[in-house]
Formats: sequence, C-alpha cells, structure tokens
Amino acid sequence: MANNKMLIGFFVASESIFFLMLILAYVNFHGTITDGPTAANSLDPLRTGIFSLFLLASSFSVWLAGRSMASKNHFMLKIWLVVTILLGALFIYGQASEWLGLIDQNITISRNVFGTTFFTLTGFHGFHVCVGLLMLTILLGLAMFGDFKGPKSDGVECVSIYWHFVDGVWIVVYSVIYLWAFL
Amino acid sequence: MNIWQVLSSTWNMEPWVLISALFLLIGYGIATGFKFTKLSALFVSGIALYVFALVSPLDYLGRTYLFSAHMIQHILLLLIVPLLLLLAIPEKLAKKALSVEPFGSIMKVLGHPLIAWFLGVGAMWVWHLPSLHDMVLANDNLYIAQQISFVLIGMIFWWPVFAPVESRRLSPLTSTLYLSSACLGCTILGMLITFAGAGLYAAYMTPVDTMGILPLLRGELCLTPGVDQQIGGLTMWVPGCLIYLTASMVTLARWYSTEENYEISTTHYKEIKNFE
Amino acid sequence: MENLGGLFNPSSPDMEAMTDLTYYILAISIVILAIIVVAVTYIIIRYRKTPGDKTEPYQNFGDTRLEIVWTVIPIAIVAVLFQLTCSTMKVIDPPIGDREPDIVVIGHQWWWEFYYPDSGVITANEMHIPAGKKLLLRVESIDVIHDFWLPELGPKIDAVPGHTNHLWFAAAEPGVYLGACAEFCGTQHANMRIRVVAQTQEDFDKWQEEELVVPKTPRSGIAAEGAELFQTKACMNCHTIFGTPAAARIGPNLTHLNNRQTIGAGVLTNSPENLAKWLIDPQKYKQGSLMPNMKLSDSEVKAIVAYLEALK
Amino acid sequence: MSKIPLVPENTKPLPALGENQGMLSWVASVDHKQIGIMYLISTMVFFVIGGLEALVIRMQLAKPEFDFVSPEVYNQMFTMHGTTMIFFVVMPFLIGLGVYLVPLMIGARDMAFPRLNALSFWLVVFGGILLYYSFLTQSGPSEVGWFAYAPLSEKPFSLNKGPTYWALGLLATGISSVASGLNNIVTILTMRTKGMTMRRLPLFVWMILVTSFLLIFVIPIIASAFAMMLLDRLLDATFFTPAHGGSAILWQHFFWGFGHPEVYILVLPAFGIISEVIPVFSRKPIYGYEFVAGSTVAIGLLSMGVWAHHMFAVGLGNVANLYFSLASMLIAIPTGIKVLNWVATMWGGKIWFATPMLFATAFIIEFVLGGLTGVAIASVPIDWVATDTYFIVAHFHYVLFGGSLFAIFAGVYYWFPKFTGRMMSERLGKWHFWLTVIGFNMTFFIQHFLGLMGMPRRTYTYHDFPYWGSMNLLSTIGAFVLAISVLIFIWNIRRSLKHGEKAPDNPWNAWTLEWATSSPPAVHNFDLVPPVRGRRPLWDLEHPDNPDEPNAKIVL
Repeated sequence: MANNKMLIGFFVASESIFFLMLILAYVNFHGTITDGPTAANSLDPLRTGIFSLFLLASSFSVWLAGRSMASKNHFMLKIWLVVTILLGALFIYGQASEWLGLIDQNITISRNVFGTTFFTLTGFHGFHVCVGLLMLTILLGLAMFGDFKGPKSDGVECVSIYWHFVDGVWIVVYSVIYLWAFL
Repeated sequence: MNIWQVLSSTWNMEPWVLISALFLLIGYGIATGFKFTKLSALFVSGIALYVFALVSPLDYLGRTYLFSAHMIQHILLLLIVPLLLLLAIPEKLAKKALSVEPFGSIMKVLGHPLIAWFLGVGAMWVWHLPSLHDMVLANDNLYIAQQISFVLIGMIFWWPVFAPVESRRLSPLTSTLYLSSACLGCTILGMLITFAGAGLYAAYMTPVDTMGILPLLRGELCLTPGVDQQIGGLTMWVPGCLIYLTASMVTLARWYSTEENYEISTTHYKEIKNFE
Repeated sequence: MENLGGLFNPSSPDMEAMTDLTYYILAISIVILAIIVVAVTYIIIRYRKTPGDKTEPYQNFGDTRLEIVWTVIPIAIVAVLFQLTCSTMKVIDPPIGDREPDIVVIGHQWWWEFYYPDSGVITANEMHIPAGKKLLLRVESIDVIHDFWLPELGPKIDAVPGHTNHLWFAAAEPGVYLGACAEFCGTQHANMRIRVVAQTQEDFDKWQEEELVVPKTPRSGIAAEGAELFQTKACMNCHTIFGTPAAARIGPNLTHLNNRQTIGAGVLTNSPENLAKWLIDPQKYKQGSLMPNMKLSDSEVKAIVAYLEALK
Repeated sequence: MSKIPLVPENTKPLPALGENQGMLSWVASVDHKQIGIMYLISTMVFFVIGGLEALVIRMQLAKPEFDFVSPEVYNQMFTMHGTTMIFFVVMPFLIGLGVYLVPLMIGARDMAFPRLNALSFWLVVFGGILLYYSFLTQSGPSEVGWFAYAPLSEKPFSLNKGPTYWALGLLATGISSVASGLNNIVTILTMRTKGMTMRRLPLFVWMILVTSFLLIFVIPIIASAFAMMLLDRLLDATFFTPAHGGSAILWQHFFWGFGHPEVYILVLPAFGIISEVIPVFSRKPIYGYEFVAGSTVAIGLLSMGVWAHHMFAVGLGNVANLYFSLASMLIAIPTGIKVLNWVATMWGGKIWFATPMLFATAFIIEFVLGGLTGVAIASVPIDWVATDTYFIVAHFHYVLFGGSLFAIFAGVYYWFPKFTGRMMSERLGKWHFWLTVIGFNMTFFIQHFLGLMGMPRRTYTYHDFPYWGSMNLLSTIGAFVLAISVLIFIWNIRRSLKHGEKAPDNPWNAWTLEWATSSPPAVHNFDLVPPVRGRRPLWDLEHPDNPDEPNAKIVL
C-alpha cells in the first residue's frame, strides 16, 4: 500500500512547518540579545559538529538497512538497524552532555532569549530523535522475530523517511545555531 | 533633479551585458536556424529582460541607493529571465545537447531536484547575507559574478520542472512540492527582511550620494531606509512567491489533466441499469 | 437627531478622511449586496418549483465567458478600493521623519499616563491638547498591550511593550472627546477610558502652567494629617505628588488630581464624596484594579481627601 | 449480476464492527460513520455550552453598567465562548461531517486509516475536557481571550492556571486536526472508486481536501506557538515576555499566521455543503464546477499570506500594512466567484425550498454581507476605525454564524435522513429557520453600528451613551431568540430520531454516491457502488439518455 508512505510524507511536511516556526523564533531573536549568553560565546560548534556526523551517518546506515531488506538480507538488516540505533544514541548522548554543560554554567531556558530559543529548538529536535530511536528499536524487535520478509516493508520505509527528516532538520538547525554564530 | 531626470540619466550601458546578450542571441539563432517561432519570441523577451535588468536605473539604484530596486532586479534575473530562456529551448535541440557528454551527465547531476532546489533557494539566501551583500556592492567583479550566477542558477532551479525534455521533469505532484517548498524558502527570507529592523544592509543606510538624489528619494518619495527595506522584503516575498505559486498552479493543472480516466463502457452501463 | 458619536461625528481632518473612505466603501458594498439580494429574491419568486411539476429544468453546466466577466469585475472593484485606501493613508499617516513627539502616551493596567516632553507635565487619563494643531504622539506600554483610541479623532494604535508606535493626532475644535483602550488588556479593560480636552492655545498654555506648579504641602488641620498619612500609609509607594518624597510611577500622578474630571480612568466623577468612596474600597468600583483596599478608617479617608483637595 | 467488481474490496476485516455491543461498540468503534456521528454529537454538546456562555455575555451587556456577572467571569465567558465555538463546535463538526461523508461520496469502504480516525475524535474530546477542566481549578478558566495575546497571557499578568489548560486543550485538538487532515488527504487521493477522477469529485470532497491541506500546514504554526507559550508559563522561558527580551508581536504573527487560514478551515467545508445542497434543490448541476473548485484552491493559497491584516493597529509600518491590505482584498475575488456561481446554479432551476435549501439560500445573503464588511475592513484606515470594536464582532459572526453555522444547519437537515434513516420534521425545521434568521440578524446587525459608534469589544460594561443601551438590549433579545431556535432544533432532532418519518435511500433525489446506499448505510457502506462516469453518478443512472459526460471514453 502506498497509503502509509503518503501519510508519512505529508506528516513530515506538516512537522517541517512546526520546526520552521521554532527556527524562525530563534532567528527572530538572534540579533536582539544584548547581554548574557549567546550562541557565539557559549557553544562549541566543533564538538557538536562531530556528534552531528554520527546522526548524518545514521541516515546512511538506515538507508543501507532498507537496501538489505530489499535484497532480502535479513541479517544485514538487523545489523544496520543496530548501527543506526547506536549512532542515534551517540548523538543524543552528545546533546545531553552539551545541555548538562550549559546548565552547569547557569545557561538555562529561562536565562535569556538565547537560552529560551536554543533549548526549545534543540529540545524538540532531540525529542524527535528519541521518538525515532524508539521506532527503530521496535523495528529491530520485529526484525528479530522475522517480521520483515522483504523486499518491501512499509514499516521500515516509513521509519526511514522519518529518520531522514529528523536528520535533515538537524542540518538546518546546526547551520542556523552553530554555523551562523561563527560565520 | 526630479524623478524622471533620475530615471533617464541612470541608464548604464555596461559592455559586458550587451556583449553577453548579443552572444547569446547569435548562439540561439545559430542553434535554431534563425527561424522566428513562439519559442524564439520567448528567448528574445528573456534576453530583453536580462538587458533591461542590468542596464536600466534598476541596476544603478540597486547598487547604490535602494535595496528595493536591487530586489526587483534580483527577482527578474533569478526567477523570470532564466524561466523564459529555459522555456525557449526547443525539445529537439535539448535532446541533442543532452546526448553530448559530459554535458548530459552534468545536467543530470545539476538537474537533480535536491541539488537544483538547494542551489536555487541557496542563491537567494546566501547572496542576501548582509555581510556578503555589502561586499558585493563594493566590488564590481563580484557584482558581475553575482548577476551571472543568478541567471545560471535560475536555469538550474527551473530545470526539474520545466526542462525542455519531458523525461527530465519531475512528476507533476512532486514538482508542486518542489515549487511550494521553494516558495516557502523565499517567503521566509522575504518575511525576515520585511520585519527586521531598518539597516539590515549597511550600504543602503548612508549611500555615497554622487548623483545628489538622496534628498529626493528620502524626502519626496518617502523611501527611508526602513521603508526601502520593507518594500524590498515584500518584493521578494509577494511577487517572488507568486511566481512560484503560478508555476505550481501550472504543475497542478498538468496533474489534473493527466489524471487517470477510468471509464465504463456504455454497454456495461446499460447492463447495470437493467440490474438495478 | 442626537449625535451618534464615533464614525458618525468625525472631529478631526484625519477622521473626516477616514469617515469619507468608510462611507465610499460601505456604499460600494451596499450596492453589491443589493445586487445579490435582488437576484436571489427574483430567483426565489421566479424559479420556485411548482407543485406537481416532475420534470427537470435545463441542465446548464456553466459558461467560461461569464466566469471571466465576474472575475474581472471584482478585480476592478478591488483596484478601486485599494487606490482609495492608498490615497487616504497618504493623508492620515504621513512619514514622521525625525520629529520629536509632542506627547508620550503610556498604557498601564488600567489607566493612561500622558507625558509632555516639552514642558515636563505628567498627567493621567485626561489629556489636554491645543485644538486645531496636528500633534505627534508616541505610544508605549509598560505592561501588556493596550490600544489608544479616540473614536471621533482618528485611527487607533496599539501600545505594545517593547515596541514604540507613533500616531498623528488632532482635534479640529475645542471640546471634550471620549475614548477608551481598545485592545483587551485584562480584567478592567472596560474601565480604561480616555478623556481628551481640546482647548484653545491660551487655555492649553494656562493649563500646562497650572500643572507645573509645585503645590505647597498643607501645614495644619486635617489636610496636614492627610499629607502625613499619604507618606505613611504606603500611598507613596505607587503615586507621585510633586514637592513631597512620593515619586513612584506605578499609579497615576496625583499632584493635580483636582484638575481632572474622573477617578479611576473614568469609573467615578471626581468629587470629594466619590474620592472618599474610592479610597474606602477601590475594588468595589473597579474590581481587579491594582489599587488595593488600604483598610483606611473613616477619619483617615477624610484626612487624605482633604489633603488631595488642598493641593492646588 | 454484473461482473464488474463494484464493491471496493475489503482487504482486512475491521475490528469492533459487531452491531450489538451497546455503548462499547461506540467507544471502540473505528467505523467512519460511527465516529462521524460521535463528532456530531459531541459538537452539539459543546454548541449548547458555548451558546450558554454567549447568553451570559449578552445578559451582562443588556443594559449599561449592569452587574449580572463579575468582570472576571465575563472575561472567562467570552474567552471560552470563542474558543469553544471555533475549536470544539465548527471545526470538529465540519471535520466530523467529512469523516462521515467523504468515504461514502468517493465510494470507499472507510477512511484510509480507521484507527487514526478514532484517535482524532477522542483527542478532540480529550482536548475539550482539558479546556473545561479549568473551570474546576481555583481561579477558573482562561480570561485572556481566544487570541491570548502575550504578554497578558503570560506570567505575571495571568497567574491562574486557565491559560495553561487552554493551551494544552487546544494543543490536543490541534494534533487531532492534523491527524484528520492527513487521513482525509490520503483517503481522497488514494481511495476513490473507479471512475471517480479528481474532476468528478463532489465539491464537498474538494473543499475537504483543500481544508485538509490547510490543516496540516497551518496547525503546526499554532502548535509551536502553544508549545512556546507553555514553556513560557511552565519553565519561565522568555519567548513572548518583552520584559525579558522576548517579543509580544511574535505571538501575534504566529497566532494570526494560523488564525487567518483557520477562518477558511471553518468556512471552506461550509462552502462544500452549500455546493452540494444548492444544485440538488435547484435540480441543476453546479454552475462552473472547475471555477468553484479552483477558487477554493486559490482561497487556500491566498489565505496563508494575509494574516497581518489582523495587526494593522500594531504598527508594522505602512508598506507592510498596504501589502496585507491588498492581499486580503484579493481574497474577495475567488470568494465572489463562488457566490456568483451558486446564484447562477439557482438561476433557471426548479427550486424546492425544503429546510436545507432555506438555510442555503439565507447563507448566501448572510455570508455576502459578512464578506463585504470583511473587504471593507481590509482597507487599513477602515480597519483603524473598526478593529477591536463591535463592528468586527458583527463581521465575523456574519461569516462564522451566518456562513459556517447556517451551512451546518443546512447540512444537518440535508444528511439527517442518510445518518439516521428518518426524516426531520419540516414544520419544526421551518420554525427553526425563521427564528434563526430573525434572531441572528437581530443580534448581530445592530452591532455594526455599535462598533462604528465607538463601542470597543471585550468590555464587560459600558457607559450609558445615547442609544448604546437600547441597541445592546435589542442585540440581547436577539440572542435569546436564537437560543429558542436552537432549542427547537434540538427538539426536532430528538423527536425525529424517534418518531420521524422513515427516510427512503434518496429522499432529495440527489446525485452523489452517498445516496446510492441504504439509509442509514450498512456497516460496509455499499453493496454495490454505482458506476461513476460523470460528476453526478446517480443522475447518469436515472437519465441514461442525457448523461453529464456523453462523450466519456469507453475503457475497461
């Protein structure tokens, strides 16, 4: 059925408007901060950049998982799913430690508009990554029970569309928050 | 000086514009055998707009005084001129050209919707980064590069939707998505420029008033930097967006007209009637 | 016929332009509405189904030419409306340039503060202006969004915290004009009224001088008790009285309260009796107002009223 | 028997379709018809609640300086009235009607995602409960208006929990709306029966499709704004608090970026109802089908670029104001096309003025009036006169009551026989109609003048200026007439459910597919989907000699 993929396609389109608004809020306040923490003086683009690479790589691995399923290679499907989950989890670990570091410096959501917009934007993105991880884990579980015979499965394809989307959003978020600050 | 004097004295016959236009016209003529058709009319009007955008007061004012003039020029060069030029390419010619390597594979890469989209929307965003824009205004060579890049990138952007060869086009529904998301990209930039405080682009705040027309612009025409920037932002936002939307109406109409037609034969029809 | 007020009584050149525009556009609208109503009425009478008629009417699917006609006509109407809009805008909202405002209007929950930068006058809820002069107001807010609006004198403009607005403002003739906050601003949005007193230039100058007088604090009698209470009963935490330590700007400046016609942004008319009632229980007359019930005894109220009355 | 596979294949049996499970069959149902009915019932409940709130408002304003309720209660009433009517009455009603009718009209077995459909419905209920739960909290529900302008809706100006519940409730319904939008789009694009091409879709389905696109692209705007508002209120974030570097205007941009398209979400499906009712009762096909459908798309697109006409008084600058003014006026053009096409459909017909048609005819007049005042206030100077006054209240009630609600009444009378298998009483229906028309115009027409005379909105009291008291009293009396008409309507539904005349399958002799099945439809919708070879399949069946598309090509 093409229905499921169409649903996830429009869902992702709808979600992208949601993120767009959060990004617009960030951009709107970018130039207005007069004192307190800003992206330029409190973030480490290199460290986050490295963790971002994990997320980018996970997009690749989930694509490979789809390919394995298409060629009915169930073993590799499971392997690539595990790899994807691990890479996503690493990214979340990176983000969590970044948040903790900032909170240690008393940079919180209520500190100023940078804190507000930064934590909201990255927080909602992180939440989406976590949801994606949950779905990938379910897929892995189903794969363990041999639910995906291949060569096609809406489940795997839909989750990977979602995962690519989450990844794409991060590219924009990273560019807007980290790269823009250091241009 | 009044407004008419300003408009008549700021034409700026830059040789590179005229030479490139002539070159393109002759090239097109040779390729199509100098026959006057609907397509060649499109091409000539495209070139005419190209020349107009670059030699008319739009160019002069946009480079020195008015962000809004720059934006009109920008929309012409990025969205309208390339579309006209692209539509003017005959299908046969395009097929022939695409079979020539490496041109064919280059277009395959550049014409990939993702790449074309990012180039098209990226050109709009990147060239309007305040620091870059101010730099362009100060440097003539960079300025020429910018204008040429607009036209080229514009053609690449329109390629997936209006490529002369149908097999290179996206399906109608995907093109609609392609165009409306690009529209969104341009809308957001327009919105940001419109609602940002005046003085986003420092060069237009205090232009070097060589012509002595600043009092006219600021006073009589009320084009203060804030208003000027708002008009510029709205130009990108509204007419810019309308171009994308009109194009996506075209793609929607394509979809609507190619839609599958299930019909039921008249004989069956009577059968059912009897059954009822 | 009695005066209806608002749009029906334009009292400034700007408002006249806006009224004309409104009448034009409403007239066009009424004509369009009438065409539709007549058409529908005609249809109801003419094309009603006759009982017993089982036949179907002629099946008409549309006509592209007609569609084009009724697309083009509205476009033309919209063009006219927009042209009218633009020309009116040019009249009523010319660019400010670098002109300094004549009056600064500051919205508070739920009263208005007016500050005259040239003279330094600060007053509340009652704005005096010289008639026949085009003034520039700067409109600000201290807390939430309010909206400064005199229905007979011109456009309304929001008072937005963190964002400054300007408004051209005039009254053609001397007189008292009533207005109100137009943007919902909380519990007592309804009682956030404005009185504009337009005066001749001489009267206005005289008023300004009076407002600038620093009154003497009464030294004896009940009024002196009131002065004492004003400083000790926490009144001074919110209000200003020139010539005393009270200089807070949370509530209205009370130095020349006597000159004003109302109390509580239009809740009560200003008289010693009403002032006493107000002091005893402001929440009774303006529930939710930021002026608390100070639990004053009757004699304390009397003393404070006497004090405020004595400030001249 | 015909050999053509006329029933859309039912690949998987759906759960909980057992017929005699009592209440459980409703709670657990994933059948689009049951869910649709539940939508309609729940909106009726909210309609009564919202109506009572309106009566409290009108009572308080019946005379100058009245103290029927306290200012807090008044402010809570108008906040809840607006929120309820928009998010829990008109929107879910139209969505619910779509849920019931879209699969039937396109000849499908069910929605594309039946469980998602059920989720959508229960989320609306959940959202409503969250919203109304705030009545039980210490300081009552939100009192900051349905627009909840920051910073009034923020700490420290609203310390009560009302706005928090308000935002949470609306967030839940927002998610529900996105889900049903997605469900509708996929259903309409992929589940059409053979022959039901996009150019043959019933106009109601077209309108639902465009509305669904608006839903999925516009609701996320307000969802993110609600998220930011909740973060502000719960975690002391500073999005909309100017005192801490936030922006009060940003909220307005977000709110109206959603809020204006929302108006079209509320009115486009109503246009769809009217576009179904008018042709059937005029006995003619819709005039200019392509133009009615195309203008819907145009309205949908334009609606997303006009929001700041709600903000002319905010001070965005004249260039921006004029742009939004022009864009807003442009919407009049596709809307006008629609109205004229409806009138042209009636022209030359043989019109049967049954109750649905009465409401549809009144709709045209009331809606045109609301639309015209809308064009007037799109002009910036007129907006500066009228905004935040009773003129606006009158304007949008003409659009949302005179428009959407009249269409909803028309739709209920029209489809009630299909839903229940019983006809509604025509006699009570006519009473309902005339009382509604009288009450409605009495309540709201006078408010145009009140607004122009200078009466601001959202004020719990007003001075006794000349005529204000009597005009407001007239308006209040009108509101009570309306209340009586609603009582008659509810009584009519109740009575007709039990004692109504048994309805045939196609009582109005209509032409779309939902009338081809039994009344009420079987659980599986159709035994036999009639062939679709034109826009009016049942007309084609009845008039084989005069089909709509005589040249339809022979395939198959």
